[in-house]
Amino acid sequence: MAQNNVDIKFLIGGPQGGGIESAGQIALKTFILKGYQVIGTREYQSNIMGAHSYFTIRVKPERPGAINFPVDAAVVLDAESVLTHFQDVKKGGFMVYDTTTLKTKIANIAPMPKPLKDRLTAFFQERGLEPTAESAVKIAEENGVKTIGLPMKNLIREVAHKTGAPLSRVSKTLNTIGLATTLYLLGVEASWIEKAIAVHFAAKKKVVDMNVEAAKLAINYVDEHIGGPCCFLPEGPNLGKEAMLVTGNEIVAIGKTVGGLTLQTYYPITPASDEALFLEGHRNYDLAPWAAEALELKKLGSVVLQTEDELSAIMAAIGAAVAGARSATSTSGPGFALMNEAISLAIMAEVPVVLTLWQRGGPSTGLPTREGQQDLFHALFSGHGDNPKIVVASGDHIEAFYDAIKALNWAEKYQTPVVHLVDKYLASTITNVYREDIDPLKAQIERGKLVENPGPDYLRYKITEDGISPRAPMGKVPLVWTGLEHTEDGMPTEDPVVREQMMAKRRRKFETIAREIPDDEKAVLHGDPDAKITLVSWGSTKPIILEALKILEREGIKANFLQLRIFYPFPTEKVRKILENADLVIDIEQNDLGQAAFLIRGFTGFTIEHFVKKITGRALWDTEVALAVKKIVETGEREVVVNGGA
Amino acid sequence: MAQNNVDIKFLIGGPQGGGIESAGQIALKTFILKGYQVIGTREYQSNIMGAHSYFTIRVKPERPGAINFPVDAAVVLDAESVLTHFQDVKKGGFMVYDTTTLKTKIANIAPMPKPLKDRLTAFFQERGLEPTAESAVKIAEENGVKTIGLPMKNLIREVAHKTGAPLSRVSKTLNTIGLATTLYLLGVEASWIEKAIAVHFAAKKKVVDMNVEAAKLAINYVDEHIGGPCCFLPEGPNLGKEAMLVTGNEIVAIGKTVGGLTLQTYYPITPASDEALFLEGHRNYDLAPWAAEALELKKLGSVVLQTEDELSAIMAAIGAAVAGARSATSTSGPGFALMNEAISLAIMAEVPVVLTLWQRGGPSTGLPTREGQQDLFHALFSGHGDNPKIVVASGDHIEAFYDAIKALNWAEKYQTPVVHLVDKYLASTITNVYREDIDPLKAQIERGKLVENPGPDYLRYKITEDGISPRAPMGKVPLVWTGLEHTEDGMPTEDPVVREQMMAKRRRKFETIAREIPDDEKAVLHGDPDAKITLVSWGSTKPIILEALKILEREGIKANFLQLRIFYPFPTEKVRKILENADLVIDIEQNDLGQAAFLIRGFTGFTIEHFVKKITGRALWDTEVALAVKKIVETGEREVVVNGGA
Amino acid sequence: MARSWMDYKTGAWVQWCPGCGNYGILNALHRALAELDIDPSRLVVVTGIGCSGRSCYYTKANAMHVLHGRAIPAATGIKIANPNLTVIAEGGDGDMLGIGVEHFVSVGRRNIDITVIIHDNSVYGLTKGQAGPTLPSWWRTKALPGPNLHDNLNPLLLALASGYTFIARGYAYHVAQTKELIKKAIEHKGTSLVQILQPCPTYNNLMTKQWYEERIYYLEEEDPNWDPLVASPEDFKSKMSIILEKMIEWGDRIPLGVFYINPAKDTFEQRLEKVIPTYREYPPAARPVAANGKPLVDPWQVFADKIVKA
Amino acid sequence: MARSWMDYKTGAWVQWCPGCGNYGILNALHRALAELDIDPSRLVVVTGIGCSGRSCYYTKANAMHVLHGRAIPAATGIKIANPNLTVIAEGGDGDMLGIGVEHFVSVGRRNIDITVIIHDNSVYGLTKGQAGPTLPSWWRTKALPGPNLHDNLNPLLLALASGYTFIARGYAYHVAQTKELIKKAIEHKGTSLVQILQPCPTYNNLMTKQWYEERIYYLEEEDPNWDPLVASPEDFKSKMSIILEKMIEWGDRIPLGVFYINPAKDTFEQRLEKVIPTYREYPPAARPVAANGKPLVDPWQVFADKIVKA
Ligand SMILES: Cc1ncc(C[n+]2csc(CCOP(=O)(O)OP(=O)(O)O)c2C)c(N)n1
Ligand SMILES: Cc1ncc(C[n+]2csc(CCOP(=O)(O)OP(=O)(O)O)c2C)c(N)n1
Ligand code: SF4
Ligand code: SF4
Ligand SMILES: [Mg+2]
Ligand SMILES: [Mg+2]
Repeated sequence: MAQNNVDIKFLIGGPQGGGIESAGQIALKTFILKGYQVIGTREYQSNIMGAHSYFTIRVKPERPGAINFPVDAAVVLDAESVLTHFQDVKKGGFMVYDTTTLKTKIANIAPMPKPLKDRLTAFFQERGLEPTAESAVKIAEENGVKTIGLPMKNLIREVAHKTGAPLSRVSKTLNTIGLATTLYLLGVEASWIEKAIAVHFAAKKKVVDMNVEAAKLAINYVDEHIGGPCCFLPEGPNLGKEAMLVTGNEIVAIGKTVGGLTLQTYYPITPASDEALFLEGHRNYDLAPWAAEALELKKLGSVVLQTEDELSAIMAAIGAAVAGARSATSTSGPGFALMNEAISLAIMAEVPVVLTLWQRGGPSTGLPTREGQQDLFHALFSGHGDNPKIVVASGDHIEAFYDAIKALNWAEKYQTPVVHLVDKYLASTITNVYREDIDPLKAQIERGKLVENPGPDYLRYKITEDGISPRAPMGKVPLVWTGLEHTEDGMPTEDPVVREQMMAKRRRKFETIAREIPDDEKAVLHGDPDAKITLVSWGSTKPIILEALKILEREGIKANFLQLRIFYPFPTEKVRKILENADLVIDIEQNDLGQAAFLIRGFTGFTIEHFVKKITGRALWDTEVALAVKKIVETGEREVVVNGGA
Repeated sequence: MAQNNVDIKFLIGGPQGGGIESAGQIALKTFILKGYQVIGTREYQSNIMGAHSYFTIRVKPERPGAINFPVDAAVVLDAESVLTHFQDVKKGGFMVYDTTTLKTKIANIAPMPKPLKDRLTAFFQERGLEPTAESAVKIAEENGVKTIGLPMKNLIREVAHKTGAPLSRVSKTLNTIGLATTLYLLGVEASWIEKAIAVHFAAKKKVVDMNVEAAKLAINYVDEHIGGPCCFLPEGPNLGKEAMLVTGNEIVAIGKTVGGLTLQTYYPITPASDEALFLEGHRNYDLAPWAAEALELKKLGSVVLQTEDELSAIMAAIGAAVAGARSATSTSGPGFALMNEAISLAIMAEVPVVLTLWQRGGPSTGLPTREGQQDLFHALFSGHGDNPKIVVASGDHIEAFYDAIKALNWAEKYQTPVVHLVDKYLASTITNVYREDIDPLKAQIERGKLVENPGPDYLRYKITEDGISPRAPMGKVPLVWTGLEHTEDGMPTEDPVVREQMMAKRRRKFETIAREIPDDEKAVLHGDPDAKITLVSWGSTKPIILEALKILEREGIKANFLQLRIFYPFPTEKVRKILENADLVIDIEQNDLGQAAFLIRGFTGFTIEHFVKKITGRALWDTEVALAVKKIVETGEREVVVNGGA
Repeated sequence: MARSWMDYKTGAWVQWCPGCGNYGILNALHRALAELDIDPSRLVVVTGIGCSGRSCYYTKANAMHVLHGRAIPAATGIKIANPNLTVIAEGGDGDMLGIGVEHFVSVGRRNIDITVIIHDNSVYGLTKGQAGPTLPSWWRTKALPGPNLHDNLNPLLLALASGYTFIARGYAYHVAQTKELIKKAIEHKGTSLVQILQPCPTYNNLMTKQWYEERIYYLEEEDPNWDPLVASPEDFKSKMSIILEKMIEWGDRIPLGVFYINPAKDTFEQRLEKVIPTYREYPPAARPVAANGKPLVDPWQVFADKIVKA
Repeated sequence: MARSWMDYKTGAWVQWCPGCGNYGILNALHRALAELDIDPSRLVVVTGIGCSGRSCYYTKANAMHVLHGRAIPAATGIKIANPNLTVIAEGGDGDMLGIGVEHFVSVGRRNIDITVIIHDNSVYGLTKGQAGPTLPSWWRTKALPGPNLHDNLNPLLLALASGYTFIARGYAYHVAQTKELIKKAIEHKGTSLVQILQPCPTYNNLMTKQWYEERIYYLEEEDPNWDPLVASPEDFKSKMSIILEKMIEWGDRIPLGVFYINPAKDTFEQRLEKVIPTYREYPPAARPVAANGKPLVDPWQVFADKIVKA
């Protein structure tokens, strides 16, 4: 296979806490080392151990934009995984399972959701089959999938034998065995797999040895019993190119660090807290050469503060900001809901603070570890009173990196809360980034009208033409920050004339923001601007829809894609023009109410008539988007609900 | 003056805590007894004692819809009141002041807001006058206002002398003296004033006597020094008709009690908590004859629970609802902001709970005791996740009464949070209601699919066609209420198929609501449906705009008024049709962002191009609305900001 | 026939990790309920969010799974609405003493008759092992990127300061003893706390089964005369300092048992009854709200004080 | 020249009712600040919402008026961001012990060096007299429609249970003594509480000046050997029970003074310094965030652990 045609998709399923995560990482590292680009995304339940989760990976010469099913291969080593995924492998693909699981009855798989059990049982019943993993394997074979049963018990015993490690420890190599089998059959040479294992477990030599042994054994077994791959995968185009492998959580933390964050507060919540924990793990850092030299300073540190709740998280971030820190907090829907009152305070008191909002499936605790784009309304309209704030949504890892920096800039320049909208899919999607993708020297750090040495006449809320008052941090001169309506010096007043002036000042500030942030950063039209079909979406669907455009193009449907980046201040004219230019506009969102479409109509008056929607909490696929769009194009259907993924 | 032409407006100003409230009530009661209808509204600061506040009253044969300035008379007994209101009296009207305040300099009036001081000082300077109360009186006279200086010290000493009460107590009759003077000059006979005093202080004979004495003295003084009124006011058309005098806070509490509320939670906040305190004061009650007979029960009681915060208030209300209570909570913007997360829970868990939201000026603590209609966005979009809920806004006291009952019905019928939007203006506006206005027998109490005796197969979240599951209270059969996505029995699931079904079920529920609540209750077109100018507004502006329509009609401008009553589910078709029928649509709101106009465009696509806005936190006037509309009609101006009132 | 603890199982898959202390707590609860023979239809279990919060799905009851930190106010609403139900509020240390400590403290001011059970594993389990409010400072459990900078709260002392009238501490793997504590707590009339030390083998690698078992002891085993009843000012004078000493003891030795019982305070329900005579017979959740679809109340009668009449 | 208390006045009209206890507290604070000669430019006063919350406008300082109940977390953020500032969080009993009790308790786990001052009038003043968290049950102050059904919290005991390292109680009209308490609290390194009994002549018609003055006494006046310092386990053993007894005393006699000082715990700032070596010199609010507009950090260096390299 030629390098450029490489497009590999596979999944690894298994119980939560059973090493799926680690196996996925090894797989991704294998391909990065080999010179390819990757994405991997994890579907997991709100559970610590035992419930089914899986990791889906895609490998291409360029960065893959989306995962989708069916996959080329599946590593499904427990009965629940077999039964969950036996229809997810494409014809001609293969499925690696553990032969010892075959007899397991559906009824006996405790963690499997009852509705799925019922559906599967009915499915097998219809076909006159027993409700067991074995039947699933049978169906897979009937579907043209090569099923590869590994005698796991024996293999593990053999690893134990070879390495002298106790069985209990060796059994942790289960996934490595499955993975190595798969990678090898996909055409990856053993040496790359071993390298990746060594990189992954780094310092832990014993663990490396044990896993390498397991991989070797697996490959031997494949060679002996199944036959090796038809041919080996060529090295990818980026061989030797330095890459980081990062999740969305991590890239935002990296962006904030580069962006000059000095204090972050948080209260644990999925899928946000991994960002803060990662930040905390890197709170002490060396300055880059250019900075060390300029400042004559080698090291600095940021504070990451775990608070008692989200009320405290946002209030401490606000307090820190007022003191002069470049500050942020990070949360998900439930936590953000608790921050509403303080957001309103930050609007009124004009406090620069960034809120990173990692959306997940709601309402309420809903689907706490699943994808959702349901918090757009909430982000935009959070807080009582007239409640304008900057809301920016990132489409992918690279955007998230730069947006994290920009959000900090905007917060300080405009002295207002900035909501950085991201989501669970981005959070738990992992990809490679190269040096040119996240270049610190491409970023500018701005602090706006920061007054280092305010005089005694300093007025915190000075009425200015652009609506922005010079901002002095605490500790220089007596001043007042307040959530009450106030005169220029921050003293509270209920005077109707001043009230009107201050409302007008804050309004002018948003006019300034609207003017200063270029339209290009607010909305982006991808693809052929003259295409007569326009897909509209926002957030992490971006790379998925870009892939979908390619699929559609192959099918003869020419469409472009309007990505909304900033919801407030909204790029009204630009969006209206683009939409009015299209014959068919289709809104694509992962929520039920069509939140972006509503906002578009609210801001522009333009009514979108067609919708693609996914609300299952599972990653959106490029293929299902393409199919749904095609259906709408062909049938004029109003709404297509897609729901791929287990 | 003929009964039908009576239209009296006057104000009573003074320091907070100085008896303005009581004087206002006596005035209102005087006119009610005399057979007229009244409204009185109070402007006050976030302060307990000393800051300036005032009470504006309007009297007509029919219920007055609005107050406005200039007034016919002003009772301004302290220097700050004189200086605040000397331009608020119309030519030919009169202003009653205390001569001892004349020498007071503006600079020495501590509570007066600095911006107002500055404006006044400049005002007098321009005219070559001293910055004193005396100058204000002078200007008033120049403006054709009759100014009536009372030698308060002497008068009070005289009352003390006559009643034998100590001076410190007698000085509390200050406002009575001013008020009696005013009422008398407005043509009210002494006997009515005395009656009202007796009614107002009811049981407290000594206080009655003292105040009656004060009133008599004042009237004597008027007769002797100023000359009595030109003529006496005739009795009003409703003489002898039984009336309650109630604030908006009170009428909502009354509505809830009639509506079968059994538990209310609250945390103190202005302007909400007076509602809960009033409820608490009436928590034990006798059943009406028809009910006592039907149930063979004489007395019942409701629980009013003060909680530690608003998080607890809403959660306890939710808990109570789940247990089977007809439950509500009541708050204002800041408290509502804290309830966001729980609202999301109530949406997901399908809990019937009413949230009465008394809006006030924001953002943040903003103008905590002033009018605002800034929480529409927040009400509608509160809570993370897709967040639909019923949102109903009351236009006046009578609507608020019935809406309070309907909100309880809808919450239980549709098992969803209902936000009842009211505001500070309504809260602190006091008016008379007659028996036919709030007739309990016109109300129906509905509890929806309440299952008193669920069987063991009961499914809390049964999937039904109308989206509504039978609801069993706790205590009958094991069941599960939850905020996680769930199967029909309430057990959590992350199954994608069930997720979709449950999202669809909840969506169907809102389709049912949209269908079942008639359009007539969602939006009301007042006035001539064929008028080509349509004013759009919501909430407590209703009676004000109805008055404005009359003024406009007198000026030859024919307009009608679309009152939005329910914002979700939104009456899309009806509103669109009405708006499209108009040549000119003007949105009238007391917020900065034009929140209702945005929602109208979001729901219907219809773009409103003209706005009248008031954001000073002061009561909206019919006259300023009419003037603003006229200006837009004549000049095509996009937005007119009005700002009447001190 | 009396109920067995098996009758309180729901049959749902219990999602906890192998060896998790929550199993012991769940079992102790079921045994306590069985011995008290509480009708699942009259039993309410409200839980917050966390591993522990899943308990409500595993106990046959009127269950409610609410928000993180908000089990107590929901339970309060339920109990006030229907005082005839047995109401338990359960949650983790993060839930009850972190985000929910507002309510943990404030419920003490009511002495409402509910039982608060804390599954105390000193970590945020379900969010993957961050420091919980009972983790001592400078300890670093395995998921932490650095040492814990916060001191640990003492839930017993906090409960005492807040007004709880029954305070006990148990240990998750001691099912029989913990069952007794829960029983007493449920039987107690007033707000009761059972803090249950709960090893979390997955994230708390410091406060393990072994760590606890080297330290724990029972008050009444050590002192057969141990009597936590503080029923009078005399009891208070004679017992309070030793009770406080025991409450504060934490380190090499960790006492378990009932620390404090104050039977003298009215429950909130009793207080409500004093101001609302019909409350007990017609509580908010079990009283008519209408008569044949018509309101019960004539406002002109009930709000007659608002009528203006000469 | 040293500052005078007059230097801390802002000239704003003080909006409190005549005779309000807040005047005494404000004056005591100003006198304490003057005697400590604290530069208003380096002083931070954060207040919650309430009559008491207005204090921040009346004290020359870096003032922040936040949300109801949230003075402590805002003060926490400020202090952590700039540990060189003197930070005071002030609020009413409703603010600190009602809606804000979450933070009141949790700040104790940090021992951050801020001073918490409670204006304790046992009512919600600014919202017109509802029952505050320190109002005893069955009492009915004048604005209540019925008796208070909630028990009163004991802020001292709650602070102790929460980990405060300095705990004192003063009385609003005793300016000289209260000034001393505030001075000591500010000087103390760690989280300190000064609860100040504050008559509210407008709404609290029960706990009046007279009522208090018949009951209050000073610990050190009654016992000249009174020593609240608990610096060692021995101190703890010997003094804790009497300290607790005094903390609990409330009724006919109400003790005032410093109840407890624990100098042994690290402040949060010290803890941060231990894990972030540059913290003290370059705290979040006073450190560079850019070099000539460019980032300080090269991610390929700082996050090198994320680089995949064979
Ligand atoms: C408002 C809010 N914040 C955060 C979370 C995320 N969250 C879920 S469980 C949990 C902590 C659980 O810790 P704990 O209460 O100790 O229970 P455990 O899992 O240890 O039993 C958190 C923070 C949430 N669900 N809601
Ligand atoms: C979230 C929120 N809830 C309620 C209020 C209303 N509120 C303003 S002041 C106050 C209480 C004040 O009582 P306290 O804190 O004791 O201060 P005091 O006025 O007695 O000094 C309340 C409840 C608010 N501002 N914000
Ligand atoms: S993470 Fe800990 S508390 Fe949660 S289930 Fe696993 S062992 Fe139990
Ligand atoms: S209401 Fe009470 S606390 Fe508030 S200012 Fe008046 S006297 Fe002081
Ligand atoms: Mg825990
Ligand atoms: Mg108070």
